[in-house]
Amino acid sequence: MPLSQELLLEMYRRMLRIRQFETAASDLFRRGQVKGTVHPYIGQEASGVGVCMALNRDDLIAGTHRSHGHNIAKGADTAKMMAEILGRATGYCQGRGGSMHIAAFETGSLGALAVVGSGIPLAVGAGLAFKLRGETRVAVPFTGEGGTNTGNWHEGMNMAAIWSLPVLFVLENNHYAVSTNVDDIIKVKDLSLRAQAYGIPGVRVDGFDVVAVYTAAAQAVARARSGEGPTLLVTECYRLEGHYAGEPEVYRSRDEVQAYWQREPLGRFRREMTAAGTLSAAQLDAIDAEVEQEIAAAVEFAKNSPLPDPATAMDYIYA
Amino acid sequence: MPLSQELLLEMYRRMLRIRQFETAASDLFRRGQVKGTVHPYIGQEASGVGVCMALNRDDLIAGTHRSHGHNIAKGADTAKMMAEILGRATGYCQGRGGSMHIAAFETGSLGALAVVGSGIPLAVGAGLAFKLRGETRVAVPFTGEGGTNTGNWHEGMNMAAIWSLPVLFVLENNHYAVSTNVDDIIKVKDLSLRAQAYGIPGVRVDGFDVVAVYTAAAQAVARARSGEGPTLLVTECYRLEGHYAGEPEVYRSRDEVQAYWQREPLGRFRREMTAAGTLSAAQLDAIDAEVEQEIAAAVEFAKNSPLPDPATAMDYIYA
Amino acid sequence: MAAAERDAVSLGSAKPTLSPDLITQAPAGAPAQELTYQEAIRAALREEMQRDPAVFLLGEDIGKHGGAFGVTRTLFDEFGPNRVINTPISENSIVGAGTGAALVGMRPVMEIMFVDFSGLAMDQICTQAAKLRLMTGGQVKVPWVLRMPQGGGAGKSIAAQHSQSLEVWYAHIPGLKVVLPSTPYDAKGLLKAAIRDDNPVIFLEQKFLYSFRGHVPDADYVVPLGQCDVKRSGADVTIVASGLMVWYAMLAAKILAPEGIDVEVVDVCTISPLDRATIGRSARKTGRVVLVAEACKSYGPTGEWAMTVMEEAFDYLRAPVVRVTGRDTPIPFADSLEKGAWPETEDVVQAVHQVMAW
Amino acid sequence: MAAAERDAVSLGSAKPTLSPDLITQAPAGAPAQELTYQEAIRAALREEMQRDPAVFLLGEDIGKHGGAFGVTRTLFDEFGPNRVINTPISENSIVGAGTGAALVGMRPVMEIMFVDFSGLAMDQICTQAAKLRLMTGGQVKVPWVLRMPQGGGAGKSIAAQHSQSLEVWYAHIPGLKVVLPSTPYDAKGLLKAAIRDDNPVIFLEQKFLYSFRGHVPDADYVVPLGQCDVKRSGADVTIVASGLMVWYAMLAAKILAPEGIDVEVVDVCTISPLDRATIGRSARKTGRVVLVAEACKSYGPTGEWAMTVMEEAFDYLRAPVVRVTGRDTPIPFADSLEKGAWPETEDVVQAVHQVMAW
Ligand SMILES: Cc1ncc(C[n+]2csc(CCOP(=O)(O)OP(=O)(O)O)c2C)c(N)n1
Ligand SMILES: Cc1ncc(C[n+]2csc(CCOP(=O)(O)OP(=O)(O)O)c2C)c(N)n1
Ligand SMILES: [Mg+2]
Ligand SMILES: [Mg+2]
Repeated sequence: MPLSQELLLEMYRRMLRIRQFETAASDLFRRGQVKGTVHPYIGQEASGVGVCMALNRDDLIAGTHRSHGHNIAKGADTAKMMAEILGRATGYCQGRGGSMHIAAFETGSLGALAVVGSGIPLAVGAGLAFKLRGETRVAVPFTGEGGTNTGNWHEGMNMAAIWSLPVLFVLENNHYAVSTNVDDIIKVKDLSLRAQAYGIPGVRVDGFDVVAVYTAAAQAVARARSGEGPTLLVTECYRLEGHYAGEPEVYRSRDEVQAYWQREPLGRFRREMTAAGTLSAAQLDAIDAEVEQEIAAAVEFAKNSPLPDPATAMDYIYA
Repeated sequence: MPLSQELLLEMYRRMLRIRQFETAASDLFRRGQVKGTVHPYIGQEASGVGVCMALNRDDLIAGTHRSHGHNIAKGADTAKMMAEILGRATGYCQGRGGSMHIAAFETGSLGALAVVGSGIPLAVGAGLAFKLRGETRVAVPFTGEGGTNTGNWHEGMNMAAIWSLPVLFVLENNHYAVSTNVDDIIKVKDLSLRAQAYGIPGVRVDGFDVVAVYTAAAQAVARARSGEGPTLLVTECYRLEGHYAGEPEVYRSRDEVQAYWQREPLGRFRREMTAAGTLSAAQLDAIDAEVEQEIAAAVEFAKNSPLPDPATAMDYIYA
Repeated sequence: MAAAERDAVSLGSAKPTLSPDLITQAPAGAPAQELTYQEAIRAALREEMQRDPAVFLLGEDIGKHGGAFGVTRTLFDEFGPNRVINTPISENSIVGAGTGAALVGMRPVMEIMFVDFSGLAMDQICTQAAKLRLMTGGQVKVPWVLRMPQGGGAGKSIAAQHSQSLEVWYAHIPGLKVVLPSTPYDAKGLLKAAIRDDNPVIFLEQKFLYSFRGHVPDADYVVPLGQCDVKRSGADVTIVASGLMVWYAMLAAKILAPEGIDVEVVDVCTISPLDRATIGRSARKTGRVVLVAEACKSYGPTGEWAMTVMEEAFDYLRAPVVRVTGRDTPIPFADSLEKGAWPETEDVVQAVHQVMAW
Repeated sequence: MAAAERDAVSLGSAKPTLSPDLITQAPAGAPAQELTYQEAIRAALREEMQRDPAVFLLGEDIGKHGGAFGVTRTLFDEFGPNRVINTPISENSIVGAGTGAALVGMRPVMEIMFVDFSGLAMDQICTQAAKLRLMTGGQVKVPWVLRMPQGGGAGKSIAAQHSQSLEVWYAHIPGLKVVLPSTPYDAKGLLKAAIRDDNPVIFLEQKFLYSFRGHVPDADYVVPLGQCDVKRSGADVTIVASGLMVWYAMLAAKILAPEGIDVEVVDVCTISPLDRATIGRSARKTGRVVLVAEACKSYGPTGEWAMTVMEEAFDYLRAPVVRVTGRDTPIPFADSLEKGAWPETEDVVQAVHQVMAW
């Protein structure tokens, strides 16, 4: 059955929030106002939003070094997120985490871990707890294609499979791990094949098509909730920006990147939805304006927020 | 083409050496003359011998905690091995390694590592060196089915696959990891399926049939030597003894073990070879006598060998 | 592995000098029973599992088999497969799964068969679990316990990959607590405290001690984390030790008493956070300090203890702090080489003579 | 990651007080050029790869991209894909593969992007490579080098999983050698020595130092492993330090000189095996010792150094050894919190005043 206008509009809103948030964050980073590093999610918006719109608030996602988008897709507040990236006391992690560890537990996160692959067993453990307690919640670890070569990925897939845990493994193939192309580190072209080693279903979808991602995710989530176990969902997308904001990208051609820009998920969504008459340009324009304001306000909020008080430096080391 | 009598007799000799060696070692252990632990290879003789007879002396095997059999199959001297197990200065590792780390480098070993899965990347690295230097040697890591759930296994399979290294991954499915049955920790029934995740061939053979193992291994080795890359070879066998000598085995029934004893590789080999008239009982009886003497002599040699001199305690920590 | 255990048992009893009466802790009068260190750990697990449904066990072969050293034996039959869970051989993910379960309200107690294998799980232990609370600005806590047998003892002969003492790897990482009990009484009380603690706790069990016996009260009790325990009070010299070394220290004290040397023994049963005050107090009292650790010498626990004495009692020192430690070597298999790799009671006695003679 | 690098560069130069002239090592007269610490490491790699065909590089994104901090930049173009090999994200297996290659005669130099990720490779580093030679009774050796950037420096802001200093994890394991150079001269000379050494060597690179400049001789030279280097000789107080902390120590010495306090600076550029003699000699000379390490305080390197002073120079001490270390905390992201997590030059100056005033 077709998706409701409301749902479609919310998908667009969250994808746009991600795009605008990343653009603003990268900009602040280039101007030296963000310390450390920023890993933009641009090009993958449909993947995170398609998956997270298929989840409930109390389902949990495990993030990575590139999880601004995952948090926003799950419903996180962009102001508290921008504040975190600027290292402010008002950020989700009170400035302790920054861009790489940004995690909004109030909207259903298990944390964002910057060691590639390390979030996977956390999601498996959460799924185990859900099953032991007879809850119908689902745990969703996000991993890049580079992350599937870590031992964590293999161990986690196997554990979830043998215990048939309510886990949806989302493998976002954005084609690069820093400078390394997927074809240089994985021999199989269809990454969903890797599910066969564990005897679980592997599904592959166009990661630029938010509706396709949502539909596939919804099926896998239903399967998990009904106790049938984990699924591997591969979303084929692309990292349209450098590995981190300002990264030189010596390893790929501008043409390659340009070609993918033609397929970026927001423009495509607008084209398809308006062409089919499912949504009107006016509806989408309204969201454009709304989100532009929201992100501008988030930046203001962050900039005007205080830094953490040095007197609190020893807080939160032990519970 | 049929295998030569000479080759078949050598297969029998090595399988029997393993059987007798393990029996003697377990016996010494029960009588408290071997310290630490002994992990018998009984039930898997055809797997190790079938694989190693397909290798050259300068091909290298990476062992595990259960590698008495792998070393003997590769041609190691049983006297130096027994001496090692008794912690004598005349042992392969001068008494420093003992049963779990016994490794005969002179006959083509990369070491025996007792951390499950840890030997795999070593073999991958040796294979990488062979390829970089344009050598046609092959590296062969042995792993149990339990070991295939380690991160090492996944990472190593993937590396060998993407670089098409001359590595033969031997997965010995003896059905148990300590007390844990394979069906409780791996969902797929055919473990050779796991090769598909890496885009390499997976082959499954009867691990009680030394000729079948040899034939499959020889093909995979030829493939590796000719630069076509790694193969996963699954040998279906069974751990006929406890995880270690004297282990209580509370997790499986005597009947199950008895049933598998009916299929044990040495009796089967003798039956088939004599029935087909390929080998005569007399030829095999001669080897029985020869090996019995050899192992008795090995035990004598070991018992009469000196313990390492405490004055040498700080040797071999640094090169 | 249980072979190692069997050795421990036989050797434990074959070493009459290390008799249970060297240390008595159970309050006189109160109902108690004599348990081994291994039984005391099992009792703590059972009682905490009965008390709190959020507590469950995760590890390799901990079900019917009872784990590498039989510690969890009978618990599978008592609590079933949802409370005692056998895992694949995936150390890093066992710990990671424990962390994930802890993040959603469970209190997992995990077992890694030998601390030596924890090298595979260092990322989840030290880089994830230990840091999650701070990285998230206190949004979460990670209440788990990771049980790991470690160390050796004369004649264990399980060689380089099954014999290490690695408390320092974990004690150096803020966010973790590290415990190493020396007696059945402490083992039970500290494990209960660890399970009730809201932080990730590394619970190290000295393998040779599994067969050691001691009186353990029937009543529910905890031994608080973060404190050293003065196992023997004395006036002349302080021996700071942990795990099996505490027994060597107590035995040394007994051997030295007739010579008129009155030894105080400080048991660092919580390695981290370190109770510096108790070490300092004792050092100021005696002015002479011997440090004893089973771990390798260089960059081992004795360094931190020595610095603590320096910071807390420098002006009171009448002799340099002397240490007795494991040798800087991977543990060799052969008896004749292994023997010298670990401290012996005689080494402790000699060290005390050394500081007394200064 | 290169973002962190960029910070290092800008901040490095924005800290004029830490100027190259604080340390001069290149023999006067001999032809030399000014290189950064990063360039000196690259030069060592290039020269050793030219000298010995068995040397090759293994790591993530070390090819065209040049690695997380650009250290291997240009080497891929110069030596090609058989000498500079990009790997999948598989840290434990990168090290394990290096060990396997070393066992058959290669001399791999591996890179792990941040020492923080080495928790994933501890098994291959500490439980396999470090122990293989002993376990096999000397049948083999494992000649490899593992390069790992570590540490921070004010304003790096890459938070808890990219900022640690973990030399102790490795220094505690016999069979490994652990190096942490403080200058371009030492970085080049020590790396060449490490590559030519027949043992597994952990080569730690302090990230904040990558942009630091110094004169490096054109001629081939090595700085031998296993020795401390007296970077400044003085009569009144000894500062024992390593890595970035050596610069703080040198700066402190400069600040204190006008006060008439003559500081000796001992650079522990090889963390393990520790050169106890040099530390002892200096401590006996000055009788006052300050220890400075970037790593967390508890169970960090300063403990072992303090014990060494105790063993080598107790009778000569005129004040307790004082240490300046990183805080016992996971590194927080925010500037305002991160600042206090690491030692600053001022802390070193204050510690010297403290021991002088005793
Ligand atoms: C275990 C580990 N190794 C290396 C790194 C450095 N690193 C950060 S992101 C990254 C690439 C990850 O690629 P992928 O999993 O595809 O995620 P993406 O960056 O494409 O989102 C690497 C190697 C890390 N953070 N963790
Ligand atoms: C990483 C690791 N975890 C646990 C152990 C303890 N252990 C020793 S052997 C073994 C079972 C291994 O099973 P498998 O790989 O099937 O080999 P098998 O014993 O059957 O030959 C275990 C868990 C270990 N040695 N290493
Ligand atoms: Mg990617
Ligand atoms: Mg098995």
